[in-house]
Amino acid sequence: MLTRRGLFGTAAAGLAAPAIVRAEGNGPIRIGEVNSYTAAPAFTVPYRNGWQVAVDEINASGGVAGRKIEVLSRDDAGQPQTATQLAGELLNDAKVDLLAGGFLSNVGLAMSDFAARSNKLYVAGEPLTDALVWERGNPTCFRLRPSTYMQVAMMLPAAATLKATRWATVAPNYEYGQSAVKWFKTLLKARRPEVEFVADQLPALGKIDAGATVQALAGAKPDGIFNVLFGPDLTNFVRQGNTRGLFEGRDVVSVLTGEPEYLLPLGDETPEGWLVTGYPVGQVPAARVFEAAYQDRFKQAPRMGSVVGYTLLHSIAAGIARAGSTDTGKLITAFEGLPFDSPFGPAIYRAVDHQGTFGTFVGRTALKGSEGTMTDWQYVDGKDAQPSDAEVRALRR
Amino acid sequence: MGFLLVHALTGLAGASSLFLVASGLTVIFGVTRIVNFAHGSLTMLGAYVGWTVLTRLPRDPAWFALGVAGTAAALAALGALLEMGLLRRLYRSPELFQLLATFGVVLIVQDAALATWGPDDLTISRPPWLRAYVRIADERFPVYDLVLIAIGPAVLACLWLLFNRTRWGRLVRAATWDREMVGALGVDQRVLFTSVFALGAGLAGLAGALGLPAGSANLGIDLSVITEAFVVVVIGGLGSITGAYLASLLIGLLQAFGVVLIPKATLVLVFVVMAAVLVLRPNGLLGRGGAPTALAGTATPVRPPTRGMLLGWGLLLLAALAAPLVAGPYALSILTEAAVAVLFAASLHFVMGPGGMASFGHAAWFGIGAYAAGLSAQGLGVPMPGALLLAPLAAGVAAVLFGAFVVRLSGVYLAMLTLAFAQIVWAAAFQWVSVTGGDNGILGIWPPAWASGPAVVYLLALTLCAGGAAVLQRVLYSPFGYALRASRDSPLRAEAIGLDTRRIRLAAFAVAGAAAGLAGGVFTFVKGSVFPGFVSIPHSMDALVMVLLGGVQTMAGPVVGALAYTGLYDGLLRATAYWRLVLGAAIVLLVLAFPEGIAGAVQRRLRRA
Amino acid sequence: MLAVEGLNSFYGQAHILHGVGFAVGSGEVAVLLGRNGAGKSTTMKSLIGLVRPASGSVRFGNREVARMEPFRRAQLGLGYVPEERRIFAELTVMENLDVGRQPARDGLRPWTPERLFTLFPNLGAMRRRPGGRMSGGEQQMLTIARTLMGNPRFLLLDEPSEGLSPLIVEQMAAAIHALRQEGLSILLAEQNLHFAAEVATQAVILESGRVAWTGSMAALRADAGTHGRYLAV
Amino acid sequence: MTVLAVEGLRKSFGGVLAVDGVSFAVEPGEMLALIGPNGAGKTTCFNMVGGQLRPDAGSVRLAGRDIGGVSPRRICRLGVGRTFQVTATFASMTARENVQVAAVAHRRGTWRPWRSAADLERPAAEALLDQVGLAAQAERAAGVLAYGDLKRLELAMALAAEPRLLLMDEPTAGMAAGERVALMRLVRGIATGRGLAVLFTEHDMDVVFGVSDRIAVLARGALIASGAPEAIRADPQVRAIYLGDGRTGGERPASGGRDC
Repeated sequence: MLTRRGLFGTAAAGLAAPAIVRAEGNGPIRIGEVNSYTAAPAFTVPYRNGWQVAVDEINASGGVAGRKIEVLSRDDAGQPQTATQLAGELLNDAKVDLLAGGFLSNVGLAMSDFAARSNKLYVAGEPLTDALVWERGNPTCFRLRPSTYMQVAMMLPAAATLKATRWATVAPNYEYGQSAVKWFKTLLKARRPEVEFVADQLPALGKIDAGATVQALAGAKPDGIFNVLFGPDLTNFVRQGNTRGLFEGRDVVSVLTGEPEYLLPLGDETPEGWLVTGYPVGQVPAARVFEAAYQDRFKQAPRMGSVVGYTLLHSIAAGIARAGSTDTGKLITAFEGLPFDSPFGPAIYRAVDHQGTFGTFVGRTALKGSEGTMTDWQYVDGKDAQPSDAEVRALRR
Repeated sequence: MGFLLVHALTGLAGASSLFLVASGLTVIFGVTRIVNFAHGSLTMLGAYVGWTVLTRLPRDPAWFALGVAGTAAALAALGALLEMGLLRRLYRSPELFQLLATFGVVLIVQDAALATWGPDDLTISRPPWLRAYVRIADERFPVYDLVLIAIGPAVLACLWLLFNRTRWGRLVRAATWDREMVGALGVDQRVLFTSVFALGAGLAGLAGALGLPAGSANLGIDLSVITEAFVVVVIGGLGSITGAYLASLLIGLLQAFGVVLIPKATLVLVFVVMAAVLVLRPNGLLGRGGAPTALAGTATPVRPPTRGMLLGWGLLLLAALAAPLVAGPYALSILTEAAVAVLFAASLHFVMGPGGMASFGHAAWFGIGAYAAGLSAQGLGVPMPGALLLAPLAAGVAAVLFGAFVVRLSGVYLAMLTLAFAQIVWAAAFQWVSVTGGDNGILGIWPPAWASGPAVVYLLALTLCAGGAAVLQRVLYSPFGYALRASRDSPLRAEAIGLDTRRIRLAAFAVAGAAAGLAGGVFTFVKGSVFPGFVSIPHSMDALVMVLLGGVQTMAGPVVGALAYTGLYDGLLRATAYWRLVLGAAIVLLVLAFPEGIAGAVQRRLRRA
Repeated sequence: MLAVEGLNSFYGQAHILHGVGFAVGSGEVAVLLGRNGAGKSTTMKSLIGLVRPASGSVRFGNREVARMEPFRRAQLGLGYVPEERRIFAELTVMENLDVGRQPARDGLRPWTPERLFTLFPNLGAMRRRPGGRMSGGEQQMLTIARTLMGNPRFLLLDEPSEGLSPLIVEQMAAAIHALRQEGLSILLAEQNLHFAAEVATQAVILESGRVAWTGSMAALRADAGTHGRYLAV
Repeated sequence: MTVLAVEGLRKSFGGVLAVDGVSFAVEPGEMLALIGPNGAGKTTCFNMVGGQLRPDAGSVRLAGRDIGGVSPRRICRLGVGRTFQVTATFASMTARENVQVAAVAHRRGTWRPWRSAADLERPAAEALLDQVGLAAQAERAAGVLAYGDLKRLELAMALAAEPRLLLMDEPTAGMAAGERVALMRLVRGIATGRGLAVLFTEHDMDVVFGVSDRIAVLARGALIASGAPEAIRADPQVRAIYLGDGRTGGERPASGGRDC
């Protein structure tokens, strides 16, 4: 559980090995951060607020080993080639000590590839693609959030208890959507061989024809629906689904829908009883301190992105403190197995694949007044939603 | 049967939504000839303004209707302001210049909307009457969709009456044909154009507000709406409102049934349909052949380069070659990107300026080259020189195959067919994950060790790209280049003196495709990766912006435009969080200051002096 | 009625008119003559405003109109009939006429479609035909009729006989005579000397964008030297 | 040998018969004028001979070879040059370059992407410009040339392909009276000198009666008269539907005014 002491724990840990870091200079430690601030502001603006809170906390408590933390942030305009261009500027001109950030999966992968080539540490916050730590895993890349696979795996124990045997899926037609559907099918089939998948809808990202999609899903007469849609697509889908009665009497499993970013726009139309991953804001005792600090500063409740940004920076501070250096090799060693705190509880960066065990919440959607929220939630630790180490090693090659 | 009926109705509702956006676009284009890229932004503003209005009003149907009407009126007023403040000053410029201005507006609106309404998707809470449904053949069907189904034809009928039964409509139709003559007959055509633009913007606002009950006001509306609206307008025939409605029906129904039959193909379906329609009917369903649709603007004579100009180019090249001596790694990476941009822009200029074929999908060739280099290098282990050879080859071959259909068309239709092809390529790159890696792209395609330093990469890119651009220039001063301009200036005369204009245009298309492909191949090794974004509409727009900014009718235009745009973009991206606002404003100001492009303005000044 | 002084006009970057000046009195029919490229069409366009004169004065009635937008000049009573006809091809004959409609003017009998159909009988038979589907002669009639719907006091006719068969040219000449009877003043630009001689009272000869000669049509006919110097090759 | 022989040519647009069974022939060195009221089908006839339109019925023979429906490009290669009613030239090139492009195309030199075009066929182009009286305008862009000069330029471009048949659609439209006759006398001289057959339409009767060897009269798509200028001038039917009394068309000097 995160207490006030825990909040500042990372900084305190840094004090343990001051000598080496000091030896590298007295100026601030510079973190180069790149993210899609204009292309995906709904997530990245709260995210930026989150890391700003963390930076201020770290610096207020004396920084890492007596050196302040400074974040140089850039907007990648949603383009991976722009992200790496700016990463080059951060490394070569601004002389940052390590790289961080990323919302879109392709930006994360490009940054990872670029960082590996430049031999710099890159800590990804949000990008979900499995490839980031598996097929395209790099020694210099760590990732905080649960991957696509983990998101699905976290819901699976509950999903497997649902009665539905005829399933339909709906996902945005690109790598994230396709791979979420693939994992759901694989994992569910493994647990319940009798289920069948009767329809797959793959609307184009941001361009869903919601009425037709809902109608097509209903036409397949499934008794369970697996949804990967998010953002404006999800809003359109839910509204058509509600009016046309798609969700009535059906089990729905839906990735990320419990995150405030995607749940709040649904408003009083939030469907009840969906099995989702997300973040029950205001309900998690461990997160109260963080939520209060955030509310205080930005006059609104934090989002999932806020927690990711906040935790990302604290985890990086913890890693630097542990390494006692900003040397890439030493940082990698320090990050492998690095314990750090988050508003959701303690986590580590796994040594085997550099994936964070920072978890997420699995629960049911519910309507409270005219706002959507999560009930019956429980925190799922990221370490419990992983394939075996042997499988991971095989994937990482 | 019931299932089919409900699907058809769903398709009709979708068609109405499409038509509302497309009707405004086609009205504006038909009369003012403005390719209004900001129409999606107006629709988005309609959604946001609608949200602001509707969340403050009582939620019964009468107030809802009033709120929607108010939103449409507000957007009409905004459209009038936009026309009077910006577009009115550009009617004498080449047509695509107005597109450039509206592109600037798109960027400005994106940031303005974010700053005004925040990043969250905004929804209006639906009262029971908006959630109501009727049972049709045992399926639940939203009442609101029935309302939409009725609104489409109602708007169509109103527009038809307005254009055919009022004096205003007759004047507008006359102005469509010959605006100058209407003025000479005593009609203030500025008022006419302002009112037409306001009408179109009002329709966009109507579409945005009416979309709220089924969705949300969000920052993605502008771009998601604009391409489909253009597709509808082009399929229907530019300027034809009835055509736009027919096209909306076609697309709406195809979408509805396509979702059931081929759910994976929904993204490309509309573009395949557009390509098919344009191949069969080069002017769309109800488009007329005679109306002018040329895009390139009036041609000015091209003089062979003077000694002074050649000297200037030489000095520029020398400076470029000396850059590694003074520039740091980041500055070099920007210069490398600029070199690629120069070839990309020069290749578009080749078909667009001398060729007279404006392309909205030039990124297709860049992307095919990039993927050819990336896939061959990574999948087949082809070494870099081989991959760099394959890039222009693949793009050139693709350009020949596809160009055969393109060169039969002209003007906006041609531009939109290239866009359709680029979108099909993009969809393949984005969705065919097993081959292209989807949006995660292909990574780790770095040059071999001997060419890995920033200076070597830069010099390599400079050599290939400046060399490619120089080759394109050389070709323009050859008999082939003259024949190409001849085919643009007067196809009638060109054929009458024995030139095979289609073959010439096709060859030019292939050369430009290959050059863009080479730029894409080089970019792949510069970036070490390939992403679907290379083929995307924004990337095609980048090329257009560079060429137009520099000046279509000057040989130096693409170089100047590429350098200016790359510099602006990179500089602003680092300088300010509101880079879109500033970049958009910069484009608008440049357009107003240099209505012939930067190089065009300089050239004019030199000639005068 | 129309007084032009020191008119300088450019077409793109080419300096076409060099200080052109002449006057047309009320009720007169004047003709601009000259070789190709002498500046006849540019003069006409400068008078209606389609070409914006760089300098010079155009007085119409007692108003200075040289800086006005074309539509304002038309509203003051200048009617312009372009050389290329510029019919609205998708609009019907009646619709074309409606576009030209302007309020009636004091002292002139207002034009109505019916009155125009008596002047140009061919048009009356094809009221609903789109302008694009008419022959050249019919289009020429329509373009004049369309301008007349604006009830102009002064008519600028740019090469009305161009591309018309001899018989139609005769009808055109008759129509111009009729218009003059109505009280209109007219300035023609013409290449067809026979036609010009038939309808005009005054002549202005342009040579390389400058006025080379002005005088009455009768004087021109009598002056074989001028005739040969400026109008023949 | 007859250069052009047209027989039973027919064409309709949307059910309206534009050309209805027209036949005529042109011999080497001969100038045939095709005249008739506006809308009689002259340009349609031209475009069928030039390949811009495909005839519905009938034959077009060039030196015995059927060219009906053949593309304009191939017809040009077979030795037919033409000028258009509305001039069609390359506005972005100088007058000289316009003729050069035509000459290079004729010599099949277009597909050379490396060769600089500046000096190709330059002497030939300059000679042609000189011949049509455009030498002084050679370095001006076609886009800024006066209309009459464009007509001459078109003639030079057509001649660059060394044709045996020249089609001229209203070649003197937009020219001053004196220039009209001068231009057509020039054509007359070239036709006689080279044995070139010329088919042209024209509204200026000074030109028609001044230079043509024979005249064919079209009305409502059909040929109503054909023969020597004197016979046509005297033909009452032609006078009634086309020539009128000739006061304004240039057939004879103008007389005084007339009342209406």
